[in-house]
Amino acid sequence: MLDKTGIAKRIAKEIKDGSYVNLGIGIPTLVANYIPEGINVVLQSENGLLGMGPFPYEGEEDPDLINAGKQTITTLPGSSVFDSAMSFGMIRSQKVDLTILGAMEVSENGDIANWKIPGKMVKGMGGAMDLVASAKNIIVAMQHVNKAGESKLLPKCLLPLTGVKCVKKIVTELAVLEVKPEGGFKLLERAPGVSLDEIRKATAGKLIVEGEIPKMEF
Amino acid sequence: MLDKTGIAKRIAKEIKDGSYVNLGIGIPTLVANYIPEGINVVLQSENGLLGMGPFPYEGEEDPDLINAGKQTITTLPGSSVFDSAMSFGMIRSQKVDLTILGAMEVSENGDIANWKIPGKMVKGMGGAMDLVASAKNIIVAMQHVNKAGESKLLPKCLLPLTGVKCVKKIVTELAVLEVKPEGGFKLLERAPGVSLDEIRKATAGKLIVEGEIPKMEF
Amino acid sequence: MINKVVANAELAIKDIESGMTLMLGGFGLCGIPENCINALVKKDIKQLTCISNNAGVDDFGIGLMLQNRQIKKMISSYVGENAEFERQLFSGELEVELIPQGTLATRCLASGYGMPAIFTPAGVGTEVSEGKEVRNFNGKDYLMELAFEADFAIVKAWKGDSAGNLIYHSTARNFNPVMAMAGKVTIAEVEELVELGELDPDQIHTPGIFVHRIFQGKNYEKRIEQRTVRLI
Amino acid sequence: MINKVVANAELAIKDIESGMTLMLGGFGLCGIPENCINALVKKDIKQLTCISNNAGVDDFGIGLMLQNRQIKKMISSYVGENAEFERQLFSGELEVELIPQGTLATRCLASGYGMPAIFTPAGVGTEVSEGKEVRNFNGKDYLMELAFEADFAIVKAWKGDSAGNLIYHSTARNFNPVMAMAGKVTIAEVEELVELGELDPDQIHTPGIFVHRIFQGKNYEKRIEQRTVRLI
Repeated sequence: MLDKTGIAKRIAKEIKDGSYVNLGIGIPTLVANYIPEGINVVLQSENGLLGMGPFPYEGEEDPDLINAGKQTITTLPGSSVFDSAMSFGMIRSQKVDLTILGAMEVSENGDIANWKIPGKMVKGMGGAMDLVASAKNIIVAMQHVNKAGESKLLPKCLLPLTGVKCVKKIVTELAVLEVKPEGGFKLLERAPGVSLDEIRKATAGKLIVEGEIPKMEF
Repeated sequence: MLDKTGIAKRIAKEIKDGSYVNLGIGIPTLVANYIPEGINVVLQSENGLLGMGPFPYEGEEDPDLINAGKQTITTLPGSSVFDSAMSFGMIRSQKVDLTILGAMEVSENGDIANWKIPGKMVKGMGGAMDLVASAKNIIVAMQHVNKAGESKLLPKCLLPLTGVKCVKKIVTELAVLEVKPEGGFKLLERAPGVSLDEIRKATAGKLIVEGEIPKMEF
Repeated sequence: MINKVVANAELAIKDIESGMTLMLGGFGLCGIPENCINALVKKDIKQLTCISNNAGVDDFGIGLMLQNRQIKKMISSYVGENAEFERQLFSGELEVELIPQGTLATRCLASGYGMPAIFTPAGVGTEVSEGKEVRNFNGKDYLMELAFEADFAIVKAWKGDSAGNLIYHSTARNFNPVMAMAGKVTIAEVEELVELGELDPDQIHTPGIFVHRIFQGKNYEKRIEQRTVRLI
Repeated sequence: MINKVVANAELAIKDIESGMTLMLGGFGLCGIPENCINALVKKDIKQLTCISNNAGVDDFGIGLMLQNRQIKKMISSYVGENAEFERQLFSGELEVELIPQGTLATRCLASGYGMPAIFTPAGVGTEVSEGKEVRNFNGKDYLMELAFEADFAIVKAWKGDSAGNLIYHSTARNFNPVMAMAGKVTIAEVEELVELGELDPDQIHTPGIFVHRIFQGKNYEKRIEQRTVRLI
């Protein structure tokens, strides 16, 4: 079973050389730390930056330079800054190759719910609806089950949707799964020490298991 | 009767302090030379410049710095450069207060035709259709009659239109006329040495003459 | 050039009245018009509709206007980090319209660019699409979203000149340029008001034509919401 | 960063084929991609559709491609100053679609911003509106105009870096930034290719994400169409 770092590490392997990537808040942010050497990736922050660098050294924080999670960050040689309209312009026109974000629920047809729990304070969707509506490739990083022990991989989302038929892949503490265009979570890899049965039990939606399922490699 | 310079001089009087103005090619370009002192005007050139300055001195021409007529120009302190999308953005959102342009025909309801003569080589509308469709105030600078001696102020335009119900005022070699919202060319001023009869004869559309018509002043 | 300079925030906002719609630039607390917000808080106006990506924190930014019960409605993409906001929302004192961040930015852009509506895929198939026209182009569904109208847009820039030209610094740019283009009246506060001619025409982010009033702000706090650092 | 540098114009345009749609930046002869145009002229391709505000002059810019009979269709706002153009148009060899300049710019912007269509009042009530949807918003009529698709966008900038970031100089900016955002593949030629990190992130007009190939051009002629000067 993976911890958050493990999920981030596994997702980092999905990132292709020469791609522009938007990382959501939470586990996705950690992915930046595990991008393999030799892979050129440019991180897009939807508040208006391409080429997000690491956190600044203490004392070098610039309040004018933050990411979409409102964290102080740095730029890199080759970075560029732009306004919010252009930022979402490049997202909508699919110049951003990959979006990695968290979710509360994903359905077997790729719908995602990650912004609203009825009855609870709703903070808002931020840029998530724009990102999931446009990105060519969307990977969800999340726990396989929620705190109540219920599966988050469902036949149909129960929570209000963020986007429809958009999630391509899911990485959880238990498994890597592909969302099939025709519906269903196709099991690609098991986390170390996790049995097929555990994954089956934790997956409420249609799970597709074909042949031998390899263990995750890092 | 006015020459081109006279028309330009008379139009210059229409420009209000603190306004942004777009000048078309031909007589409108001359208007810039006669803006009264003490009047602050910013000239917009739709190829992407606010604050168009005078022509450069010989030897100081910059091929990268031209106006919409493709003439070499200069900038002024406070000028700004932007792309074509923003340029027409500010035109459409009516930030440009006044557009002055030439015309082949104007109808008594304010339609304008100035881009196409069927059967002749058509060079294109350039930015004229955008300008006339959006500007709050449009003044036409033109000759009252064409080379064949036919009136250019018509009940209805005969040539393909550039825009509809948009022209507010017309300054010709003979007169200053307001286009009434309900239709008709209201005569405001006569050019020096021009009789009412001459204006009547040269105006095919409905001419509205009320009371004494003053002579133009400069 | 046309001189847009006013003396201070109080004069810049003098004709903002109760019931009006304001756009306020900034992302989180980054690039917010601190001086104008403080002046608004001191002014006896209420029932405002505020279009702003976020709603500040309890004791800074738009949060101060919330504390002061000046806001009737917030139109934002994300409104966390604010206990008073939550209280007013649940008590029904405050109305909130949550919209996708890109939709927010583009509805401002549409206004500045004189486009009455835009099409975006954001929110298709979600509750955001309720009551909106859905239209298919090339096999993909889009929502038609209308341009935003605002009585005043209030933005913060780094440098500006008397002609109203603005340059922003780093990601404090965010929503400021698109809102600057969208206000019926646009007020810009800048950290530094420079001499006319000092700004390179090629580097101006917001041309002065969009800005109606400009002043040099003071005492910028520039509070950081999430101070994250790396170890040396 | 991702390295977008190619050696020269010939390599940059190597996979442009007959029948493709190209966007070409520039206004008149100002800010046109001279190196790429010269390379296109040398290449055995034809039946091109070119989206460009103008069509060059007889012996420079896109005019050279016309002389060479490489263009099937021009989509422009203004095509004067070109005798060969006129000849081909009247003989029926060349197809021309004239559209308002702002519509041209905004249809490129729409593409770069992922908006399938925009609304503009330009051309309402004229022959430009023929066959187009007219829609009324707030009492005013607008035409719905579709985003432009282009196989390649070819632009010219002043400075650029290996990440594809571009800075334009003066009014040579014009259509270049909006076309740079709109190409399926975008090629940028620059007068000066600088070291990564040399361009201030705040001053970049076209972020590198929009640019697929970049090279430093040479022998820029930068011809002036209307040399106007004032007397000393």
